[in-house]
Amino acid sequence: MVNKTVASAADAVADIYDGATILIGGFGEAGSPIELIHALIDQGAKDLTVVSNNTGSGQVGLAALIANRQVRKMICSFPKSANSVVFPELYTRGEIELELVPQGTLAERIRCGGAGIPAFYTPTSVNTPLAEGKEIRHFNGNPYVMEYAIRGDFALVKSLKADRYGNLVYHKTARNFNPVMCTAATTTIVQAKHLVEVGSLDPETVITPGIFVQRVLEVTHPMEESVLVAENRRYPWNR
Amino acid sequence: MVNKTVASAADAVADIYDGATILIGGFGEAGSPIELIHALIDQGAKDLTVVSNNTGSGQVGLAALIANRQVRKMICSFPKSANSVVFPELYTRGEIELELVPQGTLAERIRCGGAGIPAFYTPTSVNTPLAEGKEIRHFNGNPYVMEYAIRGDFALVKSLKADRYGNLVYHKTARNFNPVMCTAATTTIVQAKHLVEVGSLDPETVITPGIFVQRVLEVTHPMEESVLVAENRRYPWNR
Amino acid sequence: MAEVAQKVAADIPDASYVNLGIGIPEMVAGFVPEGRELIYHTENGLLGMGPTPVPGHEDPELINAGKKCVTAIPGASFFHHADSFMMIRGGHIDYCVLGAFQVSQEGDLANWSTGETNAIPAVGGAMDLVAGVKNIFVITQHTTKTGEPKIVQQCTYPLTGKQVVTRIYTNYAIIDIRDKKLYIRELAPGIEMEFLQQVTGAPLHQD
Amino acid sequence: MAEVAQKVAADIPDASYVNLGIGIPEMVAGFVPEGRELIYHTENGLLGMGPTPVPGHEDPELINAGKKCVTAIPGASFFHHADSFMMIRGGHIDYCVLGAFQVSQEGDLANWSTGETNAIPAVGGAMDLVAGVKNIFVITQHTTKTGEPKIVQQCTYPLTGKQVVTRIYTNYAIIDIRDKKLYIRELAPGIEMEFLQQVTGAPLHQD
Repeated sequence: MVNKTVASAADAVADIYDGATILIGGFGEAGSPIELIHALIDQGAKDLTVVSNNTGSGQVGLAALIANRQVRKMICSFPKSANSVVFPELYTRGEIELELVPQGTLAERIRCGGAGIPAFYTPTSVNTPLAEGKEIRHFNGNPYVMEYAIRGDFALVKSLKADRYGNLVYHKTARNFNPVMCTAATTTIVQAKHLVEVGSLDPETVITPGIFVQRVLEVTHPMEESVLVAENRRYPWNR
Repeated sequence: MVNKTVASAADAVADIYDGATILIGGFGEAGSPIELIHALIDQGAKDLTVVSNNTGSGQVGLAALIANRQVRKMICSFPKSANSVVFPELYTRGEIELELVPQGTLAERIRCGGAGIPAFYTPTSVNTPLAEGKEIRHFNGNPYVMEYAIRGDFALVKSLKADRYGNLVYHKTARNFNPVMCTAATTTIVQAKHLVEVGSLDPETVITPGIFVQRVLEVTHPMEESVLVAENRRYPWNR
Repeated sequence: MAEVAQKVAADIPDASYVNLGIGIPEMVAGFVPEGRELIYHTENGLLGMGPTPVPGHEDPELINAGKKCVTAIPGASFFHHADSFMMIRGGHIDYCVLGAFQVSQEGDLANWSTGETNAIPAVGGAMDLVAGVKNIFVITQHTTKTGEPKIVQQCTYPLTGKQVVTRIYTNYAIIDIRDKKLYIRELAPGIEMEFLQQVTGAPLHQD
Repeated sequence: MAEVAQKVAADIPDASYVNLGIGIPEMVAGFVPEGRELIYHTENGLLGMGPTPVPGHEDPELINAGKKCVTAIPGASFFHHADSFMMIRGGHIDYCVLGAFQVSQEGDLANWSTGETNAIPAVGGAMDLVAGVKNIFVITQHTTKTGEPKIVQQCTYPLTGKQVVTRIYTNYAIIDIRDKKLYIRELAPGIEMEFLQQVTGAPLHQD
């Protein structure tokens, strides 16, 4: 029987190992799997490479994972935002690596990781510093940069609903990077607001087919990052 | 105001020109835009390159377009099937060109055409005759073939529902190549079984956002290719 | 070939994602052992393919890769062709069972073209499947209708993929392919080793 | 800059697909001329972005690229990031309005990094937008806060894209870029040609 549900956030992330590459969904707080990230902080794996569009806000979620010094390198398009303090501070001190990738290139590199495509050509970043050192090739007279696929050992993803097969649907712009990240990790771990019966999701409207998902955890009342940041909370709570 | 609806099939295909490349949706009869194809037969554009997974059945739809000698070249993965007679006959006589493409490579080449990606690498067809003459490149020690994007001047597509913005949803496995073809043509022409009011499609379940569609024609009672083939029908009907 | 299809089904682990080729491979779906749940993928855009519909309930827009009418199980999903082949090429499908014209001792597969001059070449999704699916099983008659070996030292027909097949199920035996060699895994009832070697075009080994 | 944003809005044809950059460009949405329908794309996965929600009806998971709460119009659609950037990179978006640090006379744009050693580099979707959108408009103050020209012969800041900007809207003028030259399209009220040249770092032309 296919049953991908797990009992706790701790179980869901238990086997994440030092040095792993982790894809973390979300665009700002929308779609960010904050409970899974906090479980990873409790779990303690370090020397991680994290692929995520941003670097988190305040002292919770992804920012707290970075603050806990578990992340060796960030691969992202926009590492700073209104309330991001942790990453900028470490980066300025040279204590964390950054690979800056244009947002669309980041999305496509991850999709290619899931699609078995090792590399592709894109017009994005041609003639800019972000193309330096990369192969440039002309097609129909125009220059393109070759970019490589990104794969993760694990993906941490947030969805609205999930069934035990791992079929997922999302909520509005919380979809963002989550579906492509599901496809590109060896082990995709999902926190869903609602665990629903198999058959209750319309097959026409499933966004992530279960084949791309390995574990599903129900988190009925996920925390809101912006609320925690406004309240100046910090994870781990007892620090 | 955004209004992509057109009044007739003849209007929908009126500007298709000799020598155009046309992407035609469908996998067998499922999702094949038969009324638009018949309108293209009436319209008469010739010397066409047609990109479609198959070559049609019997003497209707895509097979009739080929029988009418409007197609110079087919790009497809599976040009023969139980009831295909037209293409095999012309091909055997050397009167139509064929570019045979593995099905997944065909789908990805079209997607890249829509995504602004001129070329990509795939493991599919390595060490087979279909990779002959193509660039082979190794990534992580494994060989891959470079494949180029495919774009169409026009796409002919079938959907279940459409609104005046061009937002589309499909019916079961009639979805197949249609959504990727929508993205990869300069002018995408859709026949929809139901033209619905803007706002009646749930934004979470739209499969093809309207940005990929230029024209929408309502065809409330599309013909079924298999029924026509069983009845030995032939298009044009009066031939 | 029903018994052979049953053998294949018995070897596919619970909770696997499976793609079945057109023809004999389709029979495998009829023999899933009690208590096991397999999820069938069909490359034309359906995960969770169910059995043949009850007569009168066919939908010509709910078909499999062989263009036969099928059903969708609860928990199924529909998707477009590029997403479908992400599943295949991206290594997400666990098992694919395919037919064959020829299989070489190294696991090369030829199943799309006999290379005849006047034949219409047609490849479909076969090359994508062998390039991307984790385990490629072949189910085939051991010999051609005229008695020629289909398991050979080197394929003479155009290849679908090189070193891709890991196991062959025939009416005479189950044969594993490891380190570019054929290993007998099981003989069908009444089949002798010596006979099997006679009808096989490459050396057979035993562990 | 409200009047300038209004000028931009007036120049975008009916039924266009439009992406607005973060900051001043967002103001353009407030000035769509009566009878025109523009469809706004936000790269984090929404086509058909509507106005700011009524207070109390914000959804932190319905946001724009600037991570501000927005709404979705009837006829909107949600999609994932790879599909969103297909729209951008694939040439499906008609107009993009961006801010700028510098624009060169050849249409080079610098708007993501000042190149300072200790700054945190952040690029977001800017490079994808300039590479893929059909028409790139810039809206910006004509000079920096310290009075330095932002329209220059050559950008000194790291580029976002080369020869991508086709028109610049500033508080002093509207300038077209054609054949690697700057052409004055319109002067703001009270702005003289001579003054404009003084605050512009590259030669201005008139048709």
